[in-house]
Amino acid sequence: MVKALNLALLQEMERDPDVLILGEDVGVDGGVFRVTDDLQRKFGSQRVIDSPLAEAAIIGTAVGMALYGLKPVCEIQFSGFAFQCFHQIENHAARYRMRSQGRFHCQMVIRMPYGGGVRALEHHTESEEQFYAHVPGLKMVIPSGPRTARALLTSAIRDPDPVIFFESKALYHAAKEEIPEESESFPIGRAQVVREGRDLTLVAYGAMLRVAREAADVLQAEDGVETDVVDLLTIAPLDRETIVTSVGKTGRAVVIHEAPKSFGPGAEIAASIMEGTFLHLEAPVRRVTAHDVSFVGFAREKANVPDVARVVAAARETLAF
Amino acid sequence: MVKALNLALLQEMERDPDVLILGEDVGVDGGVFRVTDDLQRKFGSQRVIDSPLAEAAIIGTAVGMALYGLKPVCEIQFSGFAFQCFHQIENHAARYRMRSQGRFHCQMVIRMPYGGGVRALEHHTESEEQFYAHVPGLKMVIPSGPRTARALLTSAIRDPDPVIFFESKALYHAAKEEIPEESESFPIGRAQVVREGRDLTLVAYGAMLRVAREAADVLQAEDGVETDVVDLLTIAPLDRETIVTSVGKTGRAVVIHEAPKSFGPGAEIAASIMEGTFLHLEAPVRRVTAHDVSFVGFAREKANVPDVARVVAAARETLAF
Amino acid sequence: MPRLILEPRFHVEYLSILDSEGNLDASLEPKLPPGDLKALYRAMVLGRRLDERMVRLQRQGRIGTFAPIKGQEASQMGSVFALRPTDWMVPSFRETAAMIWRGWPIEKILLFFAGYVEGGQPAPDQHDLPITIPVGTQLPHAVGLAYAAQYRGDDAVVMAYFGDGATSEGDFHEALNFAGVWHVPVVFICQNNQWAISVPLKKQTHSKTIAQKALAYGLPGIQVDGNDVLAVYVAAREAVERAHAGEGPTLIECVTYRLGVHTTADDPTKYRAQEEVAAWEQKDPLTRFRAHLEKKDLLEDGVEQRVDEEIAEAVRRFEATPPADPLAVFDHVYAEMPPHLRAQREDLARWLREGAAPGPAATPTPPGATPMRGQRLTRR
Amino acid sequence: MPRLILEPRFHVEYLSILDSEGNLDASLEPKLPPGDLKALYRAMVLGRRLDERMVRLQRQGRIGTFAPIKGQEASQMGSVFALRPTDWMVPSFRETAAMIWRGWPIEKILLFFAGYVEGGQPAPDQHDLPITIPVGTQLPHAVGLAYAAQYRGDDAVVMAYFGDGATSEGDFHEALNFAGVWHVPVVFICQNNQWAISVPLKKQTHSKTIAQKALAYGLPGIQVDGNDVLAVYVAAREAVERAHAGEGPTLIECVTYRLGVHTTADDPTKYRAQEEVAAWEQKDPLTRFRAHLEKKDLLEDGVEQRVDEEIAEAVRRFEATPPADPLAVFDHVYAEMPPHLRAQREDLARWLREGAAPGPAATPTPPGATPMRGQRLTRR
Ligand SMILES: Cc1ncc(C[n+]2csc(CCOP(=O)(O)OP(=O)(O)O)c2C)c(N)n1
Ligand SMILES: Cc1ncc(C[n+]2csc(CCOP(=O)(O)OP(=O)(O)O)c2C)c(N)n1
Ligand SMILES: [Mg+2]
Ligand SMILES: [Mg+2]
Repeated sequence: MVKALNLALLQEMERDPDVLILGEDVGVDGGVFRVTDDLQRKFGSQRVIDSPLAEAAIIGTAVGMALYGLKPVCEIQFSGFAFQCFHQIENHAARYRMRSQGRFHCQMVIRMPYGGGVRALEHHTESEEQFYAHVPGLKMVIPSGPRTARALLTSAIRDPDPVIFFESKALYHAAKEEIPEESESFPIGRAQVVREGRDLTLVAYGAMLRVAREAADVLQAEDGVETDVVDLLTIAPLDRETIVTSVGKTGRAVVIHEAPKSFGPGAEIAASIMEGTFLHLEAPVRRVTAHDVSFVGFAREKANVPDVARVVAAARETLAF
Repeated sequence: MVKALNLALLQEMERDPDVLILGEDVGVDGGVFRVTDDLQRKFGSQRVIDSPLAEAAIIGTAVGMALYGLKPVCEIQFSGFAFQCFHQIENHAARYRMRSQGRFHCQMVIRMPYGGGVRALEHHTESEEQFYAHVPGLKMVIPSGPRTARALLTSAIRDPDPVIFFESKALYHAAKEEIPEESESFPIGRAQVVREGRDLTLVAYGAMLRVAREAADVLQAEDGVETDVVDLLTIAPLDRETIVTSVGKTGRAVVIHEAPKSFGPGAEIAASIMEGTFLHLEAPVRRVTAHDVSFVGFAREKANVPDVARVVAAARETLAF
Repeated sequence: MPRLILEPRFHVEYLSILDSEGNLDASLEPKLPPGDLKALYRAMVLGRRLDERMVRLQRQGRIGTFAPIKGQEASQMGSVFALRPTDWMVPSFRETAAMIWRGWPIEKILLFFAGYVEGGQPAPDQHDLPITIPVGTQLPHAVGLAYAAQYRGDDAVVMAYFGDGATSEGDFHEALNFAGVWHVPVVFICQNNQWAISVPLKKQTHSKTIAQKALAYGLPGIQVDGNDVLAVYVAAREAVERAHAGEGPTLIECVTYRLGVHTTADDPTKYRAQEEVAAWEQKDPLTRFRAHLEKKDLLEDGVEQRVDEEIAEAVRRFEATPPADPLAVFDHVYAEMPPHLRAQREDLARWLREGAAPGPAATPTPPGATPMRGQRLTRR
Repeated sequence: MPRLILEPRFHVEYLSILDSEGNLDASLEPKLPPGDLKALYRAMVLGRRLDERMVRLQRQGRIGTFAPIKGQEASQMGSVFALRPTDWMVPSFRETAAMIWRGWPIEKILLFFAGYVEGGQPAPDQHDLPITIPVGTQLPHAVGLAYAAQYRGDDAVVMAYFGDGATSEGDFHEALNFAGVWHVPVVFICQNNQWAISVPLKKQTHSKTIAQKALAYGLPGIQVDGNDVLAVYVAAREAVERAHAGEGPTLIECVTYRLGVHTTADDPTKYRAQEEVAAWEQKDPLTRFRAHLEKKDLLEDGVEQRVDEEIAEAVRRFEATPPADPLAVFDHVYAEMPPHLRAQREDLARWLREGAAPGPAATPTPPGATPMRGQRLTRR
């Protein structure tokens, strides 16, 4: 997935001189995950900027650049360090269009690695999408593999609104996929049904999509259950239509995410399903998520994050309801 | 409500020399809303500290004080400026107990005025409880009037965990209520059923409780509908038992809050109701909330925030479902 | 080798040209044409008179909380006067005089403080950011604008305003540090008015001056008499010229005083002595500059009346503003309205249209209606 | 009056006692008893050897990402040595040597980097905060601790560590500003190792030194040769004594160098020249101090072996740690477990107990198991 993201950045920078990159270690080092590798050599240090170590100023200066008409793509080194700039995101990036009644807007992307699975330290494994999803004016995108990553990063860069773009660390190297040479984009705000079935809907995104797909395989093989798998791709604005259409058909849903359960994204998805298709619901929407605990350490991470077995078990309970 | 809060602070400071107050303008000025009025004169400027203008350092130094064993009560002047310190809250206040495996913890309260209704500028009218409710390790409390404010602030100060304490600006002067002389506390994590009925459950908190109660009056008077009104008081940890018991009885619920709808607190409440009492639900849980828009300006505020008429209309639709 | 003193050593300059006794250092006096001096004076008077008018409007409940500038007219006008229209101006929330100079219509400012989002919209050709409420957060925006101008090869300087209290915020620090590393054309104007609401400078920072904070970023910093419009102008002009010449950012500390309330929700008698205010009233920037112009025989008759008429006109236009259309709240959340907002908008429209027990939701208060004693209700 | 230079003027001192050529300024040499000198040396050797061992453990997949201290032993040990046990130590994430000196068992440090939350638990009587990962955020905690000590009337000083990169963060600024205003007993130790991952100091700030940043807060700031353990000690001791005496905070910049990788996930050949590293290797703090002790005839035989044995013992204890009990994740979220966590805990317990297709969820990797090439997987 790292290469796919790098390709999207490269092609958008070639296409549009207003696109620039800003963040800690994004230049000479090419980013600690190498997503921006080689871009500074190609585009110069004025366009791929190794910033000082200050997240609020990275976002704050990017807001200024965007107000001027540039299209900064910021990297926050890990999503766990983005609360340092949350005020700049919520107070300004998300609001400048409203505040200036359209005179200004912030066409900017804020990329950050999120999630667990790489035996990392505190603040390097969390899944904070909910905090952005709840902020009006932001878009919140999480691709599930190389191809969607490349297509959605392209769309995010072209999107006139600020986009928070989460990249799963677990997928950076694990996920492999052919991607076309030619630039490809995918509409933000649209979910994808990546597997069709009539018995149950699984809703997932990011690294959890793989878990959902494998659970669907198990359910098919062991229980003969046919599953719709919805890859959200955009968390906010949420594509309620696709979700509700699916659950309207299947009558049962399990939502999966790495974020803690309470007041998490699964709650909105469940509530939206209830609002959208109450009379077709055969069972309560189940949430398979991380527990409501703080940092657990990677020695215990696997017990905390959803896996195939837990999803299968939840699906079976939902089917048996 | 201002006096009630002031009384809780006064009595807890008299009771416990480890309690101190920290924030912008909390001392000489007594707070911009006068909640800490006269306390610096009584307890001195070492215990009621007029801090420099820096929210992250207010919370960060309070974390340090709490690690030492003091019990700081911080004031953030308006909840709209708390994202400046969100990293200190999420990275540290909420996690020190886990990180140090119980060797340290942060017994601290973070008070902030929230919500609209006072013809105020941008960042002075928002309702950000969801951001705190989703963070494991934090407690999130919102009283609905003078008496609950005093009792819950007392509990919050005595609570060994960090408590985010939202105070409705609309209630500061509007709400009047007799409160007992003697110190009074109310358990955090417990909701209150403040009106009983069997037809419908209204769930609300903070300034919206009054709206819920008045809507219940209208429903009773005009429709003969009997309503359970649940005053949440604690948003997180959510008292699912009280909510679910009520809806298990009534079969119908409307949730009301000032925060934007999508990925908001109402989603968790709705999802928890579905999980807890799916088979007793006669209608989808309705959410009456602010729209998913950024700052609207006080000239348009009333069109954005729930009012009695909108709640009544939503209740009628729920009852007719 | 031991206990070496590192070179270079540091110092901070202080600039004053026309002091409160009316003494003028002619050797430093900027050679401003009479028209400019008159324009400066008029803008300062406008700032002062508008202030007074707005406080009254607030007391009548016709606008909401508002932050007066009284006493800071020289700091604002002396600095903003050094900008070209193609330069950028980044205000905090207390730069009414400078904003009007930059082309903001007075009625927009009134609309802003009456709770209309329309009041935050700069004209399409205006190089100005709208008011920023969260203290200090606008400073990285200024640095980003300057970076962008440099990146595009545009010859534009950015001037950013903030108060003494703002220097305590992390954003101030990060912005000045980025500006130093990036060597961008920004002029940071600190209006050190001695108070951040009730907190005096000595509780705000242990540094003796704000200007010396520039040393932390390797930037030039200068302290000026902020009630001396000539000194402020000279320092600002130099900084702006250096910035245009590619010589990077500057921090200017204008030593001034907030003569009035912090905002209309504030009661300064709680925290400061009347004697202190009285002492600063002796240093009033308007009186001083007026006497200077008088000496130069540049004082025109009737400036005050003409300014008052301009204000009255603007207030009339403001009061003629139609009631705010609630549906507009959905317009500028995103470039394109997503489905959930379209749905919410339709709901609200139906609600407003069908008039079914709309209650207060559907009847937003037009400005001027339901006057209320704003002060207590707004902040207390 | 005009263009006055404000008093006081400022400067920053530089302190060096034992330079890399082995020259000693005897007039500045601290009068440390031989036992102290030996203890200092041993602690520095321990830091160095443990580093090497931990890098190997990481490469074998037995611990996760880890930040080595090689080259910074003098900065750490010279400073922490000036503390009493009742003083407080606030680390960032690169103070292994100083942490061990303060009483952290080596196996706890290994546990920490093996992903066990147990590794972050200080002993009940230890006045130390655990490692803080987010850069600079620990600095306000240090100020708060110092305030609390002062409030309680305890005679305790707080020493806080951070890197050159951390000085760009807003939290650094706010913490130093609060410390100045509150006049609390904190010693800020900046280990300026020239790099923040791939970002060199000159891209981090335009100020010539870190020490001069103290001027922004009205604090004393001093730059010391951070590879000279004697100079670091003298500066730290002075600052600690001043703090104990109620004379407030100090900023100490230790000029040093990170000889190794930023963390085990880092590849420094991408961003810095081997010659630069080689030049700094000539200034190795260990070599220099060793030669000094040799001259004083204080070098004991077998220090390295004894240190290695201590490390080997600790590694053995670490590897004997039982697998992490997943249910412990619920224990320290709140003082009392709320109902929803009790329910989640019961769910997980049932899941683990009933073994129903538990999959990887129920079988957390014990340390030492499933060795993997940590580097790529951990950060790339
Ligand atoms: C981040 C933030 N915190 C708190 C406030 C509330 N507040 C508004 S103005 C002010 C004081 C500002 O002082 P200063 O920077 O000196 O500017 P002045 O008001 O004196 O012009 C405060 C605390 C705010 N607007 N933003
Ligand atoms: C707030 C935050 N942002 C980013 C990071 C990622 N990160 C870890 S260490 C580091 C560089 C730190 O540099 P410096 O302060 O000089 O300390 P050093 O690593 O050199 O000891 C970065 C960017 C982090 N841990 N915290
Ligand atoms: Mg001020
Ligand atoms: Mg460093």
